[in-house]
Amino acid sequence: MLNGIIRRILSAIPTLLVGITLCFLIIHLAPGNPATRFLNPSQTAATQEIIRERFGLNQSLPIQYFHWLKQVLFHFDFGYSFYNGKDCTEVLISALGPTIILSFWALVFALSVGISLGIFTALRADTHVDRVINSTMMIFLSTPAFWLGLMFIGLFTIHLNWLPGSHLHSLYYDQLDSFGQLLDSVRHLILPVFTLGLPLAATVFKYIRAGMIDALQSDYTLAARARGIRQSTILWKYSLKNSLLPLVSLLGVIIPALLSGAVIVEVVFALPGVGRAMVTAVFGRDYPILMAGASLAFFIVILFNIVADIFYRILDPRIRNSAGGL
Amino acid sequence: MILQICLLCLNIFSLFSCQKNHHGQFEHSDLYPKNQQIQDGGTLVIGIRAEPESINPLFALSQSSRNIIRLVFSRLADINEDLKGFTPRLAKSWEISTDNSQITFHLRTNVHWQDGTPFTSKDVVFTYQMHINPVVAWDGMAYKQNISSVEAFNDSTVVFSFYENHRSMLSDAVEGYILPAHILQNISPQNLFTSDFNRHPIGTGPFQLNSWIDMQTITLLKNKRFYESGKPHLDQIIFRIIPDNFNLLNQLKAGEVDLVESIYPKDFQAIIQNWNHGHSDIRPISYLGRRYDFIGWNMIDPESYRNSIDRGESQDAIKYNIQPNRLFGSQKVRAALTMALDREAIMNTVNFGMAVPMNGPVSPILPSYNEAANIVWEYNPQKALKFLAEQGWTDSDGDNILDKNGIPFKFEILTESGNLLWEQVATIVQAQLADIGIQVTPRFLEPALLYGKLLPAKDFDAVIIGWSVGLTPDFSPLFHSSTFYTPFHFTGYYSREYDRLDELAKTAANDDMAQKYYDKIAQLLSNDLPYTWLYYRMECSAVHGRFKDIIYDRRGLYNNPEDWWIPLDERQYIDKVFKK
Amino acid sequence: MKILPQKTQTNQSMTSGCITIGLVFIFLLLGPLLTPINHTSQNLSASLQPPSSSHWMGTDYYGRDVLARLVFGGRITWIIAIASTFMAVNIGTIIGLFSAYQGGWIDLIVMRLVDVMLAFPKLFVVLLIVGLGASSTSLLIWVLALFSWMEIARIVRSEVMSQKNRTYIKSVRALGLRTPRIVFIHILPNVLGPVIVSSVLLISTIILVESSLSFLGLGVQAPSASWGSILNDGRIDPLGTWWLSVPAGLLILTTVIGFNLIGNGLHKQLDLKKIV
Amino acid sequence: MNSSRQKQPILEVNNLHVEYPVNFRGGFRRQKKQAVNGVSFTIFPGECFTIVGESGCGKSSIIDAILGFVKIKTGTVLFEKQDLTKLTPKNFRKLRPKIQPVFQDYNQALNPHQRIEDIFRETLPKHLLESQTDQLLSSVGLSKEIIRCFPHQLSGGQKQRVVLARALSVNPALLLLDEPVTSLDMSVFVQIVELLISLRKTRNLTFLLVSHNLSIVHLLADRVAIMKNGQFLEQQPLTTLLRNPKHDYTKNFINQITQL
Repeated sequence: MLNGIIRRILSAIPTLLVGITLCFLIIHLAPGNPATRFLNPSQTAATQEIIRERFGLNQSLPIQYFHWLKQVLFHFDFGYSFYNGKDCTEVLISALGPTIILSFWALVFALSVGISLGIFTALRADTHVDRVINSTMMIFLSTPAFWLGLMFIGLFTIHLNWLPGSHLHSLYYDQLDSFGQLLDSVRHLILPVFTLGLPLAATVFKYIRAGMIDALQSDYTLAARARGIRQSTILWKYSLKNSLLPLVSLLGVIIPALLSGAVIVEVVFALPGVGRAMVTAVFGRDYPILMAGASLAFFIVILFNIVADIFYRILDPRIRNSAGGL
Repeated sequence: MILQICLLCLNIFSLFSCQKNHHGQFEHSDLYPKNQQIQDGGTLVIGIRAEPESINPLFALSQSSRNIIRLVFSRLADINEDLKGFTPRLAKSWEISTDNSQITFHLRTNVHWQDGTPFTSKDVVFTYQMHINPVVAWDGMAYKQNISSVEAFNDSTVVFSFYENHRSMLSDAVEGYILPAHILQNISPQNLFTSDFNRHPIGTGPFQLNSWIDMQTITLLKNKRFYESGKPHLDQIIFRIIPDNFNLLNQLKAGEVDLVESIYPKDFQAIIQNWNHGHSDIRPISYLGRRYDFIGWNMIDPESYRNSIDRGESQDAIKYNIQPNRLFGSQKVRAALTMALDREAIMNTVNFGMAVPMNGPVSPILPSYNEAANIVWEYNPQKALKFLAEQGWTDSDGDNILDKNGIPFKFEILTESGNLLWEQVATIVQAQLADIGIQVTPRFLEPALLYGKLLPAKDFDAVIIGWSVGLTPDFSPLFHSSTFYTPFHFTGYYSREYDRLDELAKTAANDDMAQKYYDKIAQLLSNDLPYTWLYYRMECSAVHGRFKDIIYDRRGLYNNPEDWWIPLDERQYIDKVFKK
Repeated sequence: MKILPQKTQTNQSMTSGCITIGLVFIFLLLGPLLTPINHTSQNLSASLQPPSSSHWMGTDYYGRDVLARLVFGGRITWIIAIASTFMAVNIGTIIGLFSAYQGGWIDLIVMRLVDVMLAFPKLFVVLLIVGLGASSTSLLIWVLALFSWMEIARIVRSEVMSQKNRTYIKSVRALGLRTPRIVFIHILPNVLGPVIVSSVLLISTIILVESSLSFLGLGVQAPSASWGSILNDGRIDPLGTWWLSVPAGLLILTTVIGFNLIGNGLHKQLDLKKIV
Repeated sequence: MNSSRQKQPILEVNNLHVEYPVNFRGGFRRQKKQAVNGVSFTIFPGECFTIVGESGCGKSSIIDAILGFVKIKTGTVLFEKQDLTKLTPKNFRKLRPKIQPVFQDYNQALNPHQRIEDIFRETLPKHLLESQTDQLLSSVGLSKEIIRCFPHQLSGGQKQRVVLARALSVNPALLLLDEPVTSLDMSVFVQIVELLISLRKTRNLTFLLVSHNLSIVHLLADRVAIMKNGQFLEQQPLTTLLRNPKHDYTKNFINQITQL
């Protein structure tokens, strides 16, 4: 078991390396020079060279790459931002917080809404309620996230003035008591979490509903029913367990989707997350931040793939017990 | 991104007067009735679109960084509204030696850095050393080229010595914010760009940094040690970073943000409407700013330029022997293109009235501006066609596109992607030139790409961009032949007449003489048309009405932040909620 | 051809999807009849007019007719989505077939590559490339295709893997047929079903990614237009200039829903478990 | 049968070892499973050699190994004196029509997207297509109406007849029958077995039959090998085996037949 997990983790390392190398090439081979930002009319060639040297851009690409890799692997040092000279690790760690909070709650929201509505509608397949919920979910699945976000802000922030439409906290957050702070954070999170979570909830819903309907019509469920086992037991022990399984592997798909979605949501709602840091870095050609962000995104996605794999193996008896499995 | 043009020389003795500016209605200061008692306290929330890169005067480039630096740091002296005199800041007074080779500054003795260390002449000398250090690569290094040395006479006296007697000596000397020697001398210049100081600055300005939450807020608190007693009046200034324009404006409307700069003209119109009808407390503020937009024509042939560079020809040989551009090498063609554009319609469409026409190189905020000196190419498509026909461009094959020797009149016009105004201009230019049979393809490039194509390589046909100007006229980085290879001289313009006038204007004994040459320069350039000037923009800002005594003019909005205040009866929740 | 189980009669999802897409398609095809105004003709004095009888959907900054632009932009959106899906499907199918049929090390390496590319959050990396390279419509199509083929490749591979060991493939191999013939004549038609389903769904995804890019200012660049970029024109003031943001948003929504419905319908209809 | 001993063997399998990699997700190292563990036998023209054993004992792997669908670890497979394991893929492909398999699962044995007529179009020469197809179909007892059908429109017995016709279309010398009738119902079973017997006579075919179903073994086999865990327990002519089984395992099998 442990052996298998270690092997799975080791096998992810080449994936990670190839991915990071690809990122490096994409970023560094793209046309345009980050040092043009610092141009000014009196700038001499010598000054331009100094600025290039400051960023290590005067070296050849392979040297830049191996230097970068060495720093990352041995010192966990992603270098300094071209834009503001900040330590990339610091930038990302501080940006990771909001992204994690946002993604976590969006995931919780998506799973709870998706699973409960999925079960609810599967039990009422082909009724009016099912059709209404199904179509609503279809709409959320098909809405561009930014448009949803803008419409939410328009409705709930501007029109109704119920919820704030930007940032993580109010300006006077520090002046509030602890309950007030909690309330303040929750109010700020509602719209972004909805915006990010609704399309995901729709995805989860789709899988659960289909899985549940399949499971409810399957021979083992029918056989269980014939044996007189209680409906609720059938539902929880037989159907749900089997329809949750694909969800675990869906996790590997959801995480990249979450990160992509977070980019948009963070820009629309002015949240200080990784996505926004990356958008800023793309426009400012901030190579170190781009590299650090891409590596981080990569790492997270692969990590979750491994976790999903391991869970899958633990949960699925077919894999668990097969020869050579875990 | 708008690139900065430095103030290479400053007209201290100019004959400028306020009445001379016929756009006076845009430049006014809204002073609160003086009989009111000024009350301390309150919070100002400023909404900005992007996170400032650094609060270190040596590295700040963006407008929001510069604004924060204005609040945290001080200079020796600040320029006055008349662009003539200077208001003393860290320097109490100064005198110029009789031979015009030295300026002696007498510093204030009651100034402390925000960490409590006293400010002395050592800081001024250290700052100068940082400014001229090539490793630091300060973007204002050119100001200090004429300074031969800076020496401390004693703790409160500094002597600046100059190589040549220029009219700009004083402004060159006071340019740049003074840095704390006692902190920065411990950091090697190589590591300065990544040092912690950039995010935790210590200055002598009216406000000091309290906290900086990444991509969210930067909080400045009143500097209790500020050298002007009783100031500043506000308790704190918070910069709130809101990248999405929709969100930013709504927070302004909702009163969560008090001050926003660079508002899109269309949104600004709505703010004016609401203010005029008394629907809102958001006061629109507009003044002639520093920015103008233009179309730059590439006057040389990019390919022959590239080939000459590749052949390693001497710089002079290239300059004199370069082939003119097949399209824009001719002045008549450039004039025709200028006349084919309804520049007034362009100006009004993209700026919603928040701009003034511009026809020549001198910006309207400068004392040396003289509208009459420019040659104005009015909108006249017929005449444009005539000019083009004279140059051999006619529609001989009837495909509605002009051609000459079988080559159609087609070109690409570049501009920066993400700059809404320029993208709009490009779209309109395309449509208007299509009307006279010229096929234009707009291409929107990301800044690093655009400036990479333009500034070193001169590899383009035409471009729509803008400059941000300094408070003195200086066009040599743009048009003088000595700057042919520096980045900003991208049109490849070369004229001996211009070189002569430029040098005469710089070395003129007094401003009267200089004015004569500036008029000639304006006439020459507005005739030669290396640029087609489109319009000069007005800055559109808005601030909540409760803030009083904000002086805004052509210098900008941050002229007297230490004087801003809020009357007690207009205070809001945000002004009271913060515990001291 | 009746390889499908008899489930065709009651496939609501398919029907409503086809109707939706059909309506949008007719709108794009016959749109120019609705408005005589050219989508490029500017009228600077009639800028940002709300809907009226002369301009049913109002005008944009340059006084251009928004309805005409929606038709024109919609065509671009569709072209981008369909072209990059087409390319992605081709790339994915060929790589999937090749990888599965070759097996061994090649398969291992190709599948690692697929893992790597799937691990990229799509918007992230498209953002990176489109942002760093100059954005043009053809680059956009290429990049979208290059980062969308992996799922197709995976599906094709796993289908081929399962088909490859079926006895009919063994049988035709035993007949002495050449490998390309086996792959293209015998295997490919049997894996097309799931490929069609996922490529229809891919069209939706690509429309969403393209509009997100346009929102970030990196998608289709003016003077060309897509629904995403028209929506982005209205982004400065989404409520004030609702005639720019709302119809474009709704059209994106409708199209994506339509393709999703068709995809779901096909999925049901081609219920592939029952074919073999 | 005795006479066949003097002939050259058509197929000679010596000390065959086959192992399968066991795939598991994500890992680089693969574990191996021994499927065939040192099997040798010889088949002479015209004879029906039968391998009997429980499912999973490795019978089908022998067929896959002869057809070159699995990698042989050690051992040789000589077909008409040619070592199949040493042939280049191209030469192997040329030789393939001589050896044709018939598999158990008739549902999977036909391409669901191919009409019956198209199956024959792949191997038969164009000018003879129609006549030969007719002839083949009638030789397996099918009417020619079915040629426009897709496989899912045929019954199980019809499918298996089509499979046989397809195999015969390339004029094979050796048919590898892997449980050819096991999935068919009883009446069809008998028809197909009768068809096999008659085809063997008319076309002078050699059979390698693999089955765990002893009725068909009884009807078809000349010699029988009993297989367990990848190895042959014993190899005897059918009559000898029935009279004098050596292993207990074999006895159990034979008891089953007598009970039938």
